[in-house]
Amino acid sequence: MTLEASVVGGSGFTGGELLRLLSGHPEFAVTQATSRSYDGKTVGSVHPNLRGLDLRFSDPTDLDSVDVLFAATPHGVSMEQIDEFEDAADTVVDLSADFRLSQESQYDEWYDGHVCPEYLEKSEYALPEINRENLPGADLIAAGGCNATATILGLKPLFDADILSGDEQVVVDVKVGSSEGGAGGGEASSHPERSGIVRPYAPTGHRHEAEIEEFLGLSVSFTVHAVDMTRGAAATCHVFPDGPVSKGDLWGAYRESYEDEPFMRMVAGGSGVYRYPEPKAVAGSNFGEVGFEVDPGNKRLVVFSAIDNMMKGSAGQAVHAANVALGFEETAGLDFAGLHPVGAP
Amino acid sequence: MTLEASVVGGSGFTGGELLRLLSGHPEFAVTQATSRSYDGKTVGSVHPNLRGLDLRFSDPTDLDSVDVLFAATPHGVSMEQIDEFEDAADTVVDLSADFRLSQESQYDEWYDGHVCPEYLEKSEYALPEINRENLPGADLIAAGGCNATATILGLKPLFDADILSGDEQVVVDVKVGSSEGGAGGGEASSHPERSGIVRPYAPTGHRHEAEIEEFLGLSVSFTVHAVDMTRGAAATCHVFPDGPVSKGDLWGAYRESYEDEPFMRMVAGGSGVYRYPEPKAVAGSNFGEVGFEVDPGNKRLVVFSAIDNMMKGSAGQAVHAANVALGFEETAGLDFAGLHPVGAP
Amino acid sequence: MTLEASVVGGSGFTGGELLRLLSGHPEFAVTQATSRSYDGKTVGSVHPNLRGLDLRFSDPTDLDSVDVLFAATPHGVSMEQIDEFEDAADTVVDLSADFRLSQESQYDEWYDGHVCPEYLEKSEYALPEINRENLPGADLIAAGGCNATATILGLKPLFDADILSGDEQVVVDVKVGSSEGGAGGGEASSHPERSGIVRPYAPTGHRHEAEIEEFLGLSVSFTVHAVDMTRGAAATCHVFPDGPVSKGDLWGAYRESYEDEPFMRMVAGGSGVYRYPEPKAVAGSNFGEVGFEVDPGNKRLVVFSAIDNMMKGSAGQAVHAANVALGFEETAGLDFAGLHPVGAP
Amino acid sequence: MTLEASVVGGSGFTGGELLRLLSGHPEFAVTQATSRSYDGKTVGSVHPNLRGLDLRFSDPTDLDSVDVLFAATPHGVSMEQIDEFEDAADTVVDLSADFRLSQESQYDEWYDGHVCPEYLEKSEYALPEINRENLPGADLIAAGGCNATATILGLKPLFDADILSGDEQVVVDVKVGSSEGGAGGGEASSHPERSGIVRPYAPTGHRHEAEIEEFLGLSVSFTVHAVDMTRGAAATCHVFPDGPVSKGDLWGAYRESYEDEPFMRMVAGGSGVYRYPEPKAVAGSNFGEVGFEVDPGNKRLVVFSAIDNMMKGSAGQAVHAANVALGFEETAGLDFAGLHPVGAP
Amino acid sequence: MTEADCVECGAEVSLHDDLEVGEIIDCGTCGAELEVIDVNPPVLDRAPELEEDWGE
Amino acid sequence: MTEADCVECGAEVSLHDDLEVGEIIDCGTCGAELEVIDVNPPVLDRAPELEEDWGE
Ligand SMILES: NC(=O)c1ccc[n+]([C@@H]2O[C@H](COP(=O)([O-])OP(=O)(O)OC[C@H]3O[C@@H](n4cnc5c(N)ncnc54)[C@H](OP(=O)(O)O)[C@@H]3O)[C@@H](O)[C@H]2O)c1
Ligand SMILES: NC(=O)c1ccc[n+]([C@@H]2O[C@H](COP(=O)([O-])OP(=O)(O)OC[C@H]3O[C@@H](n4cnc5c(N)ncnc54)[C@H](OP(=O)(O)O)[C@@H]3O)[C@@H](O)[C@H]2O)c1
Ligand SMILES: NC(=O)c1ccc[n+]([C@@H]2O[C@H](COP(=O)([O-])OP(=O)(O)OC[C@H]3O[C@@H](n4cnc5c(N)ncnc54)[C@H](OP(=O)(O)O)[C@@H]3O)[C@@H](O)[C@H]2O)c1
Ligand SMILES: NC(=O)c1ccc[n+]([C@@H]2O[C@H](COP(=O)([O-])OP(=O)(O)OC[C@H]3O[C@@H](n4cnc5c(N)ncnc54)[C@H](OP(=O)(O)O)[C@@H]3O)[C@@H](O)[C@H]2O)c1
Ligand SMILES: [Zn+2]
Ligand SMILES: [Zn+2]
Repeated sequence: MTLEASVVGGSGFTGGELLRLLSGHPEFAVTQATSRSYDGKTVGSVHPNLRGLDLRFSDPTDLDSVDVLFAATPHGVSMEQIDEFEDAADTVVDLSADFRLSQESQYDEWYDGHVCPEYLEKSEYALPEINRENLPGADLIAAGGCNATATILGLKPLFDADILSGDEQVVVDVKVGSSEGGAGGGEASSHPERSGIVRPYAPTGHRHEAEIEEFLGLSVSFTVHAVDMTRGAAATCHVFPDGPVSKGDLWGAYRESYEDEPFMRMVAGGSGVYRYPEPKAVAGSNFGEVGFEVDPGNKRLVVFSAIDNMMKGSAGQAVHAANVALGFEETAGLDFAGLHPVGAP
Repeated sequence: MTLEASVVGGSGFTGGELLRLLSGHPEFAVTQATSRSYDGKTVGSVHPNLRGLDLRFSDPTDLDSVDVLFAATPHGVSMEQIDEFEDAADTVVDLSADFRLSQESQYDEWYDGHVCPEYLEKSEYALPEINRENLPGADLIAAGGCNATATILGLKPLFDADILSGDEQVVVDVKVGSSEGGAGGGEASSHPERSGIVRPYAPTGHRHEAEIEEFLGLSVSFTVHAVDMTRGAAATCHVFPDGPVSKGDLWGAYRESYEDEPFMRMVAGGSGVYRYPEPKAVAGSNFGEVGFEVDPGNKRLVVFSAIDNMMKGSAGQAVHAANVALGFEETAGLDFAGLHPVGAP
Repeated sequence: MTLEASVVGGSGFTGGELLRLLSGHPEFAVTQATSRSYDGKTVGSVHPNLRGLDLRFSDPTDLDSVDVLFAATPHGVSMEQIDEFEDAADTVVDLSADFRLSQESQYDEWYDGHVCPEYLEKSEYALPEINRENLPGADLIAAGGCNATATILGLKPLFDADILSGDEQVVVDVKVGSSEGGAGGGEASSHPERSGIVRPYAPTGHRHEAEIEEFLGLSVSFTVHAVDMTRGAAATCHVFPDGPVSKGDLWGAYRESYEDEPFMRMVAGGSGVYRYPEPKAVAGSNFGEVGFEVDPGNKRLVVFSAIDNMMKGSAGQAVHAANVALGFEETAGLDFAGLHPVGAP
Repeated sequence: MTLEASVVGGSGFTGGELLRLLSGHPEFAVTQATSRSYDGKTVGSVHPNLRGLDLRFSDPTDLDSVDVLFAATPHGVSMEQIDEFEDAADTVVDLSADFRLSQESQYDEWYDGHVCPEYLEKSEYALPEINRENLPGADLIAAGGCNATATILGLKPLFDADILSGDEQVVVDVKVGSSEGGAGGGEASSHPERSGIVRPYAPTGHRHEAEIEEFLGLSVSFTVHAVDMTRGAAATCHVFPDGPVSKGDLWGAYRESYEDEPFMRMVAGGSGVYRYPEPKAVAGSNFGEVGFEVDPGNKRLVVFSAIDNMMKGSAGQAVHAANVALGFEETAGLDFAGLHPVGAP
Repeated sequence: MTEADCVECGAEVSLHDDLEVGEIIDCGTCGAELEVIDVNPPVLDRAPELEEDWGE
Repeated sequence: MTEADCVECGAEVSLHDDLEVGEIIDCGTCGAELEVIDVNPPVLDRAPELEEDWGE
């Protein structure tokens, strides 16, 4: 029996991904996609890949009753409208930062406070690799931030295997594509100014530090660069563990954590062109790649992690979490393998 | 009941697409992928998106018996080995130019001759939009050239609707991505030399002119440019019909030809960012987009056509044709919608 | 003795190029650069390559007296302010379309009319390759449109050599980069939407047809595509002359027209990676490349032409014309050779 | 009086840059450019921007006598041929790693040993910002590695100002363009495989660590990623100093070191699109940009540094050093400002 | 849901039930902006063209 | 230095002094590969075309 789903913020980038995924999902039927700016227009007029979809945007003030409501709105919108969302749907999956952290104080520190902190306790972080056991039956699910997701996926096995405890020094140097900024975009994201760049866009103080600290218990030195691709987030974690760690230890740790994960791939050496994680190897798919190398001279581990920011880093993660929450096949609707070759997807 | 399929030339670009499509196809199981250079290596070591596939390349001299053999080898290879291919499989689908034309003399004129002209008569051109009725039961199928496919799809409705008869002047100006050259590539396709280009790579005399003439009965002035994308072929056809043609006439013609086609989309104006066919709107998918505009002052029609060269332009077309030939659902294994946004896929 | 120069519209793309060229020019000193939005800010805050320039933007309502005023404002601005410009400077060089055509009626047909048609007669088209003899002493100079410039440079030798007379059929298929749209840019020119494209942005009816007709006496079938580069305009002219033309005839014609031109290069075959004109071979420089091929089967000539839209296509052309007008060395300030390799400049 | 200069390895990427710079240099005349593969061909057939240069490649076994010989050959070539080079020229400027380090043991550790260690003592490192005083009169000059140059330029002011002493932990995460690999290139640098990437190409153990240690006395944790641009190297240095450091301290340190440097620019905040160093802001020019931010929460400084790998990172640095060595104006031949906007240069 | 033919391309445009005169909808096939002229039965006409800027 | 006319494009091609019959040089204008047929005076002819692969 198909469940009905709606997407609030359907004209945005992650909203478009949700519409693509849900309309190809065996268990869902999309009944509503909202947009204030494109109210009344076909979904295909904004998302050309969805020209085959017979659906028009409607206004978010008039929400259909559905089984699952996905919200893909900017930070701050969902916390204002959570009561309407909960009225309209049994399950709410939110892609913004509004329900990711557990404490109101974190929102005071990293964001501009919170208007309904009582929801923070009941919401569940979407990333199944770290929170699968709490998802079944959850009715408020918060998809992770894309840079945080890449980082958490890269580092988590080191905690699982007690290679890290949380006090170590970790530098995370992230490279992201232009879709991370969402649709619209000003001068800095115009094609002439943004193409071909390596641009430090969050040198320090990126809000995703809060999320990483929340879920790994680790304070990281975090810097984000914009580079010339549209999809993709790649995190390079420079890790300084207390004692010596061999590459065999690392393989053991990562296999232990991810061997049975349907969307995690380990890539750490070998031959060929693609020897470490790369965003373009997973672009368009819900896969995450992790890999690593040891640097004994500097007592360092280097961990690489790559995802598609709009898939594993948001819409894909949201659908994956919904699958777990609702008891569906975990990979339902998420079976696209990605492309090869692919330019800058 | 699943059919067994093999891919000769599985380490190449279109071979990789075939492996991706066939391994996700409900009616096929891939049993062999050949490569001389990567013999014994995993398919995923070459095609990183297929790391999940449990298959290793094997040598093409030792072909498995299968139901369907797909060949994705350079021009000239299949005609040398067609007997082995036919021995190994009930149905052979070839992606090269070796069996596209019907006359040996055409191979003498445009290629370096043909070693088994007796097969030319029995082979069927794969493009269902122009040859659907002859595909069921075919046992040798020749997938079209990507630039020819883009051109034929763009112009065919004008012939169907008697707007063109074959004597008119038509200039076809094509723009293609780097995957058209296949894996490997020399200095001209190295990243520093090939990025950011508009390079006239076939100013005149492109071999696909033969294919277009064969299937449309039209001699076209054909020029191909390499541009900075990896996937995609876009044909701009400048057409000079005998009498005046309105935009309404064109809508009528294109709807008549393509309304019921599962993979054809018409895009010709409207609002939004994507108003005419664009390769990135179909990248990764088997869709073809066609559109048009009238230029009364110059007595010209401009027809735009966009495909993914490795999908609708080869591997996708091949699978589509196999679906028709074998009586499967036409869209089986070809349901990926494409991505939005997407950079230069 | 150095002349004083100002740039109205100095915060824009071509205005930035003018500032770069003029500040490195041996005969000019830049005294003013205007911008309403960046009034008071350093030039380097907008154009990072000009961080070394000690100059701040000022408001265009308060123009310095200078020897030469360059205007790089959107269409329509210069015609409104031409009296102020003429008051402020002895020589005005305008980069917009406002003074390119000679008849008011052309502005009625192609633009939104003209407010000071009396200036049309006295203004001189900047392109020295077609109007050198009229530039010395001119006091109102109109730099050509970039797509028109590329086309005119490509076709002019065919007229000089009587290969074309003006009645022939010519299709011009242009490919341009994103800087052609100027700074700012909306959703269609955001990086995620604009990267990797082949987008028909002016299928028919492009205003530059008027300019081409004005200077070549030829009505062309003109279509412009946006492709993934920032700088560059490449025109492919498909030409159908009356009688047969050999490649030797073409070499003769092009050498005759351009052999002594300091900024024109002929590229038509040969070996190596760069065998025909390519925008990236001239990017950043004031060079224009032209080349050709014959297609006897289709009674066609194919002419290729490539320029940097912001150099030979506007700011460089403007400085070149000013050099001629003022009696300077033609190449003064324009000696940058371009780069190799270069990505998508 | 003009000096004669030759370029060994003139068909390569940095060799092409040397030819461009030297042929536009007021004090040099280029008399020879060698290439074994293109012996006899015009320089312009390989470097399209130099089509105007009347020079043909000749064989490196037959070296002209010149004042200055620039060698732009792969590592290992110059050390084999240094005697011939010294015979042919008074001054040798080498762009390879062969004479950068001072100890034979370093070549044993990081490279494959050295065949003429006696030259190591007399050679001078080219980077004027750290070695200006030793360049005048030097007759063997070794241009730095591009990634090392970016890193050294970023960190040096911290040493000058005693913010770092050499024992601190420093992570250097570098992003580079495709020209760093030189002309030619195999499958990994083909356009389809290399475009749109964030690829960890030297996760650990990069040879430039040796150079950084040699000149800063600092052991760094070094990782290099290939990203989608052709020119450019951007180093992000994550620095953990012993005590607290304010942004004011940093401005003081960097101004102290670089205020009078003709090619160094400080960019650390402000408004506009370009707020920190970016390779595309310096592409094609000899400028280096450095900037920084403080992260008190993590007791970290983040230092950004950006250069054009083929200019400040090799050919430009070489010419700059030659200017200093020979007593020319430091900026002679190096006055190109770079471009704005520019795509992925 | 009712339907009407697009005046630009002739394709069927599906219309929602509470359609109002003056409403502008786009055709899913050709993208044309269509104005609802009448509702019962529905009649569409090409909406007055907004000369939209479209980059470049 | 002597000179000869390119047989492809007609431009002057500058020739070095120790020119030998059979040598192949490219024309700086059109890029054509030219074979030295005679040296005194120098005569050039189009070199036999090597069907060079050029990507795609
Ligand atoms: N892009 C990514 O890679 C990424 C990754 C992880 C998480 N996220 C998060 O996902 C969310 C969506 O991001 P995005 O990149 O998809 O953004 P986007 O492209 O800007 O789209 C935002 C969407 O929300 C709608 N919207 C905006 N304000 C609204 C309001 N007040 N009420 C109702 N709808 C509103 C917009 O449509 P109208 O204005 O027409 O209504 C649009 O459909 C954000 O919270 C973002 O942080 C994004
Ligand atoms: N790329 C496109 O967009 C496109 C579009 C339409 C049609 N096509 C056609 O599709 C065919 C394949 O193109 P591609 O781009 O995929 O080429 P490709 O990337 O170069 O791959 C060629 C494949 O064939 C194998 N191969 C080469 N020579 C062989 C031989 N003698 N015997 C057996 N296997 C051999 C290669 O592997 P090993 O060398 O390791 O054996 C490789 O797997 C060509 O005929 C091409 O014209 C391509
Ligand atoms: N881009 C090209 O490749 C190209 C090629 C050939 C010709 N052109 C022509 O060159 C001109 C400039 O193009 P662009 O691409 O450089 O445009 P742009 O980047 O948009 O710059 C326009 C400049 O004009 C200023 N401006 C706008 N309205 C003004 C007004 N009413 N009064 C005074 N200043 C005004 C703007 O600054 P403020 O708004 O801050 O004042 C800005 O500095 C256009 O006419 C264009 O058609 C451009
Ligand atoms: N690319 C960069 O960004 C960069 C930056 C800093 C330093 N460097 C260093 O600069 C040097 C050149 O780098 P590149 O990128 O310019 O390399 P490249 O593009 O590969 O060029 C190498 C040049 O050397 C010639 N050559 C090769 N082997 C030779 C030999 N045995 N004898 C004489 N000539 C030989 C080649 O021409 P023929 O084979 O035709 O003779 C070619 O002209 C390298 O040492 C590199 O490490 C490069
Ligand atoms: Zn319609
Ligand atoms: Zn010639």
